[in-house]
Amino acid sequence: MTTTEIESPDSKIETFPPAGKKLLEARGLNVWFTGQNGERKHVVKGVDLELRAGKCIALVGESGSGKSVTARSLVGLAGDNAIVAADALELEGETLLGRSDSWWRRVRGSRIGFILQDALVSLDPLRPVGREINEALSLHGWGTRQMRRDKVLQTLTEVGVPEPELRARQRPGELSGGLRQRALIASAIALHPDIVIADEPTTALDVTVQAQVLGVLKQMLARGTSVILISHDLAVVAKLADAILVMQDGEIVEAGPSSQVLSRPQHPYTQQLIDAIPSEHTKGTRLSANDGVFTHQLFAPSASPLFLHEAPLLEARNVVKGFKGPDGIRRTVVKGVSFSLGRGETLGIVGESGSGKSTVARIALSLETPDSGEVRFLGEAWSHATPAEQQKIRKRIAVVYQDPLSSFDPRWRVSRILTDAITLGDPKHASRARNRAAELLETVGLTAAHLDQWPLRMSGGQRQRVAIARAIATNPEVIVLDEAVSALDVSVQAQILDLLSDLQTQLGVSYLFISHDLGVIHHMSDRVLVMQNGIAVEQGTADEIFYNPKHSYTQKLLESLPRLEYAKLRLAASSR
Amino acid sequence: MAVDSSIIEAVPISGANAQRHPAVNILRTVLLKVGSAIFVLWGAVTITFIVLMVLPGDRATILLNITSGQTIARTPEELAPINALYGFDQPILTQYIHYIAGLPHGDLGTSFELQRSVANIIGEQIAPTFTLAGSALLLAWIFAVPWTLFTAGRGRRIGAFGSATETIMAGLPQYWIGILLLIVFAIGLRWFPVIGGTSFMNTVLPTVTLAVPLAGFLGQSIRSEFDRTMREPFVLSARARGMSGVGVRARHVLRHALIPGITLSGWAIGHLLSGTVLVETVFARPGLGAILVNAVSNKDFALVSGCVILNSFLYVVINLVLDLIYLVVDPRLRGAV
Amino acid sequence: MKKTNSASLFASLLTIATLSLANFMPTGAAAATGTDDPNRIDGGTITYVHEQEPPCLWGGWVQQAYLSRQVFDYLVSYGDDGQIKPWLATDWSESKDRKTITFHLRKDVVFTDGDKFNADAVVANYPAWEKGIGWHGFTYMKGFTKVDDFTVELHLAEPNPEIYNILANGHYGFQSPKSLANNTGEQKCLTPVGTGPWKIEKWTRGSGISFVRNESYNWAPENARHNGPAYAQRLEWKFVPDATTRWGALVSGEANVAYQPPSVQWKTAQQEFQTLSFVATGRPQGLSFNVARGPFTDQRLRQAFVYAIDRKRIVQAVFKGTVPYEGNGSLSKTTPLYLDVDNDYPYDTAKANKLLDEAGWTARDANGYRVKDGKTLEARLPFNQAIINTEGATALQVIQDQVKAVGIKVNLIPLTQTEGFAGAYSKPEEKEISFGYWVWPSPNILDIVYNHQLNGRPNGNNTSFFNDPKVEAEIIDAQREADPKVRQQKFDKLQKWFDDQAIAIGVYNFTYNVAVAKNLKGLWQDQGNGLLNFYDAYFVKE
Amino acid sequence: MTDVTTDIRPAAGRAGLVSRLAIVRVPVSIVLSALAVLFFVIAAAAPSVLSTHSAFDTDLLSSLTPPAADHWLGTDDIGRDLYSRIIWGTRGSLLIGVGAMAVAFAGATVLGFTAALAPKWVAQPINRILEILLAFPTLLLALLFVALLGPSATSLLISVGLGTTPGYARLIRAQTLKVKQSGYVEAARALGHPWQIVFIQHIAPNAFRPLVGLVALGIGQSVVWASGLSFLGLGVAPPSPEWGALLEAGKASITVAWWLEIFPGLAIVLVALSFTQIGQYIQDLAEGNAR
Repeated sequence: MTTTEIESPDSKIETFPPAGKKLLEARGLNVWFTGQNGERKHVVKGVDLELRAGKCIALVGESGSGKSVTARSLVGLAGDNAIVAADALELEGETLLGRSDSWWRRVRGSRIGFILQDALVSLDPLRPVGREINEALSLHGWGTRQMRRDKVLQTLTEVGVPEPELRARQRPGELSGGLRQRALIASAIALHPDIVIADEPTTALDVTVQAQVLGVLKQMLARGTSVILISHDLAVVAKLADAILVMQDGEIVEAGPSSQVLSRPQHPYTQQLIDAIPSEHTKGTRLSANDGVFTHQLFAPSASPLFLHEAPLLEARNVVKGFKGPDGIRRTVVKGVSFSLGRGETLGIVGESGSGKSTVARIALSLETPDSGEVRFLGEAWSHATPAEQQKIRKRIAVVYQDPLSSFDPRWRVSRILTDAITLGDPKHASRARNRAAELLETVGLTAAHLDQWPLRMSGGQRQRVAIARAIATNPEVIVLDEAVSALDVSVQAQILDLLSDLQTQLGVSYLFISHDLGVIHHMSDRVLVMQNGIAVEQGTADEIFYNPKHSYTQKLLESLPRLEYAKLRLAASSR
Repeated sequence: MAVDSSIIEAVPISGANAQRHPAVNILRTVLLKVGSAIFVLWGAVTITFIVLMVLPGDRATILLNITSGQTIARTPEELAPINALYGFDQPILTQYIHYIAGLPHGDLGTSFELQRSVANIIGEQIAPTFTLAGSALLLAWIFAVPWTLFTAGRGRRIGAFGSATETIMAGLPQYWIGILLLIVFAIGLRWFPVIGGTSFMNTVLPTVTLAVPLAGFLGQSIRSEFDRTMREPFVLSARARGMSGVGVRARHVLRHALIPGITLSGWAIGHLLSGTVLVETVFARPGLGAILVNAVSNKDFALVSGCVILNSFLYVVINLVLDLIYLVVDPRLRGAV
Repeated sequence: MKKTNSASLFASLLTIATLSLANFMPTGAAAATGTDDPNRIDGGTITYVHEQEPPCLWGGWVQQAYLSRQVFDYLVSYGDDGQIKPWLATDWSESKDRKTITFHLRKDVVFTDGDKFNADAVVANYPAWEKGIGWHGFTYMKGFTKVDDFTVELHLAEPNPEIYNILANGHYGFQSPKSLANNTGEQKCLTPVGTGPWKIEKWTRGSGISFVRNESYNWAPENARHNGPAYAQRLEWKFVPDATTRWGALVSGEANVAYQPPSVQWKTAQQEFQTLSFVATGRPQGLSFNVARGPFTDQRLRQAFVYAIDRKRIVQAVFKGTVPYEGNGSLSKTTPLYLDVDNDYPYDTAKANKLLDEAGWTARDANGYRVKDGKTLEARLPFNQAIINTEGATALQVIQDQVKAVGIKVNLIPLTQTEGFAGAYSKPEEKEISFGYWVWPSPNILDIVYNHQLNGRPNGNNTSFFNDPKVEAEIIDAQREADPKVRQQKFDKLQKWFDDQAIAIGVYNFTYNVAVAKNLKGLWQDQGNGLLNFYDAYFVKE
Repeated sequence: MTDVTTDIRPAAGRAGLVSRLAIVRVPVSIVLSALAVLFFVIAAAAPSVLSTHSAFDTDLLSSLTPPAADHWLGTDDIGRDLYSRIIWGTRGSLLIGVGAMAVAFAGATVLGFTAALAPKWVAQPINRILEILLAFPTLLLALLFVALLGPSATSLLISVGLGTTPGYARLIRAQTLKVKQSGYVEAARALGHPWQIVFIQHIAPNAFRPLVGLVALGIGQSVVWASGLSFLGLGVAPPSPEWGALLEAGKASITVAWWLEIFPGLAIVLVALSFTQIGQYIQDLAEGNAR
């Protein structure tokens, strides 16, 4: 692989010194992990990278690509069972190989800062964040007690935390996602290290919070700090990085200036990654390379596709739901939401965490009964039906969750999971349930060989396919997809989204598609409902919402969304 | 991507939680706790009463036989005066109501076997038992914390060794350790007194005896949480900040690992009577254990019940104290109380 | 005459000794030393480790007598020769009908609370005896009357030749009238006030009792080794239930005197320490067969059972010399008028088998147990763990194993303290064999344990459920016999008869052993009941 | 793409035991523990296979023989072979351990499930009762039951079982509540399964899964517990060589015959240890922590 050279002119580059000094360099970096049984696994294969002062390079790849291990090797924290070797691994000319623990401790935090994802778990949940920042200072013997106290507040202010005195005394759990992520950044940069390694710093954050954090990182860059950004999200990377290194299976498959990699990807894998990102532009197109597989016309749709004058499949009227918190106080989390879902249609519900969208999903499934308002199915009582009536309707409304694994009984293999649903959907099928399960698997792009597998042993994409297979096993008219693709790598997500589209086309099923991801929502939905704090702030067709948002919250959401320069990308794609 | 898995999505964004009325809440909590504590005490006393009533064996007969060293059936003529003296001839319900009615006044009744007020007996015996249980718990902690600190999360070999040691300790029968310690250290090497008593030297061996299995259990529970916490991302964060491995263990991980240990300690104190009975027997040490065993044997209801009340009271109090300790160790819980 | 006439009845664990036995009598240094030992050290603390802790200091249980003996004084005392000696009573005389005894009291005796000891004090104590000693009624005492300030009359319902033994036995001490009238129940239980050589300083339950000497004590019995206050300053009476621990305490020097050292250490104890032993009077530890119902109504079966067990060897192996073998099932070696039948029923399995065959128990089941008419030859043997110690239980296991060889199945049923004291397994239909002992100072123990009725109701002490009015009459006749020689003959005949019938057979004698450190001299066991007397004990220079 | 650490960590989670056992390399300690358990199980099932002498035949001529070729672990004060007595005592001791766990879990299952799943008016009283029982000293519960039933293996078993029931009931309750809220229970409900089916197919088996290890663990602890009661004189009738009774009997001779106290104690420790090891291992497997 080629060594990254940052030469390409970029709009940002003018604010930086023209050619920074070489801060960090790795040549031929290899990492192996030793397993329990002594066997070695090669996880980073001959990676070369180079970071110059004031620059930002990004390592991009999907899970298992080795990007995080690479980053950790740079601070000597690859793990006890890791073997790290390199032709050269240098920090400002000093080698990093074979260094003692005490040497590393002096480097970490003072010369290289390290930021992990999700401060909720990356900061000690039992301690106030101020103490964590203070610790970074005291560990390196910085200043007096009073000086450190001031420095903590100063650093918090630096990363844009308001009321730093108050926040310093609070624990991560008491802070909002954005504030605690900034506190985490503060703890890593308190001593102003020249280099900051940020490992998925915005993952798991709401889009508006993500925008804030990216802003903080941008400011750091502006102050001359060099950044190594690790991310799976090309759009995030595009906002910051001067150069991008794309990793796949431990190797760097493509490296180059950001604009070049994003607009003229050379490697098919890079191309594939870019294509897989759903957005308003991809609506109605396939995201993944593979064709829709649909070998079995398993069943006729339960009703012919369109009865124009029938009642909506699912109709929620002014639904309200509250819960009692652990402190005994009741909080209303859904405040009068109404929607309707027609046959063959996809209704997207988008919102940030805490917006009440998952509760809406549970109410739509009649797993919760609304405090007031009701949900009707084809005009019949559903949320307030008797258990016996509900039992009948349940087979016609299926669900796919974000985490399929937790929705499978850990004692069951794929075959049992599917036959259970098949038999329940139609007891007549019991005798040939296994055959039907195999057919279902083929429908969702798996094979009969997967029948005897444990879900735990499958990849995330495969598990989600099994979950979808289970959802369609009862031949439902509605499928509720609750963040169904949020936990997947982008290329897998693309495949699953394509699969869902195919299924909808062929089965005429309706989707209630719940996601925090605006791109996915736009890609999938016919109509969209935007939720904030339990209220449906805006509802309309997908294009109305995305191109002409009325509500200020919707507008804010869309502004926060990092996007690639799609026009450029499309151009590149067409010129290929 | 974190989408709330919890049903309650309305997580308070800041720590302010302004809408609550602390005073009302605290009062409500206190009343609830006190109420349930009284209920638990009442229930324990009632169960004790019922079981002792159902227990075969006539109390007057036992009293007559035990004071004359005999094991024979007694005639009604012999029993009548005893029954009248201690009120055993009254209807069971009357006896029960009489006893319960005395409790709110602090009247725990009188032990018919020992001819003394139960409150006095317990008052006299509680100190040695508490000393023993308390020091055993302390010793168990003193052993378990460094032991876990140095053997947990340090690779499989050391971990397995540490954990095996704990398992063995946890599996040792207390009285057996007690006998062996007594034989070796008191009778053989004469480092400690043989005759039971309540002085410091007298307390060492019983404490060790009681502490060994406890340390084993404590170590096990601390270790598993320790191992789990070592895999938390904030450990990596702290290391990346420049903290040493030992520092992370002692200053971050340990605190998390202590939480199950605290729970276990509460359980251990709550069961101190059970634990000390055998040890007190082996070391001929004064304390509630031997008193309790004897009282059960003689159907001395007031005394058994006194011990039960003490133990239940302790259990309730310990649980309250634990709730407070949790708040100190794990401030996340503060919002929820 | 009433049939209960001569029976002093109800055995508590009170003891008397008359005969000297080679290994079980104190021969040694402890008892025989005089008062003016040049090496004697004044003062010091004697630590004694005892086994069981009674609920109260005073009462009808022998565990209480051990303690009471230290703080109370008695009308009369046992002499070393078994004769009754004056103590608080200087002399006494009996009326012609032997039902009234006049005691003349010492005039210089003062209770430790300052109360005076006199006739009024004696009279005032009687109600406490009546109420506090469970078996008091069987002593035939009716009450005291005051003759003058220092003379009292004791009235008896029946003549009772053993009344002096009873008055000397540790239970019948005197408490100050003031304390009896004014003290709380708890005080009377824990710190009764007597005239004795020791005062109770503190009782820590579960640990022990601290005694301090009574400095004004000057009324020791005639058979004491000195008069005046006790030699030692303090007496620490510790309760240590475990024999090994008691032994350890003695060996390590923490204790000066240890009660019942472990059998396995008895030889060492005899070599390295002083030892005192006392064989209890009354009935020995023995097996009583249920002759009212079940297989052992057949004499041949009872005899076969006895032939099948090697009693001598069992006692030797299990107790290792701490207790003597006892063949007589009715009286122990130290009881007056004891008949030695140790050589009857030698271990002889052939004879046992023959007797069983003759009795028709010829068939055997799969486990080798004898069967007759479809019923297995089986016997239930309940025993109270609070009374039979571990070694006793071990002896029972050997017996169980040995009779198995001749085809008898014994089921051992251990009873908890609750069950035992609540009188479980005390009915004829509940057991075939009983195991236990009675401490009693007189041969009329036969009346207590073989009389089928007591006050018109079944006699609970009759564990063999024996019922033969003719034999009962003979027992009473023997007890009332005035001529000692004829009385001996009559009791010999009765003992022989019970032995031949094998209604009850002996196994071993209940024996009270103590080991004493070599630097403690002058400690003696009361030769009437084995109670330790710490009053004369003193330390010597080494 | 959620957790950056997943790519270096083995996937934690769940899978069937069988498949896990097949792929997981079983640690040496577990193999040894399993061998020990096997040994004791054989001893319990067919003691004559392992014993060298009769456990009950007394031999007054060879009392208190130290361990030697003839008597591997020595003899007791009436000449019975200690090794054989320990072997023959296994059945009683293990029966008490296993039986006590059976009693405890039977009671705890009913109470725990009811407390977790029943309507409030049923669950609340049960929760209260559990709370009262938890406040009760365990040993006292056991003492009361032995006093009630008389000393025997059965009453030891029931006493220890009932004494430990409340603790397990609370665990089962907590576990059930956790499973009740799990994704697969919701998925099964959403699929349209009625409650009974969801309970039988999902809640009950999964609530029990992590407790499987606890059962093994509890067997060892119960043996220790029961031997403690024997030690207090509330044990099995002689001449039964139940281990607690052996310890009790050996105590008197310990100063001259250490083997009488050491070996039965070691047997108890070994059982407790091996069952605990296996219990923890099973628990780890069930919770997916085994590597």
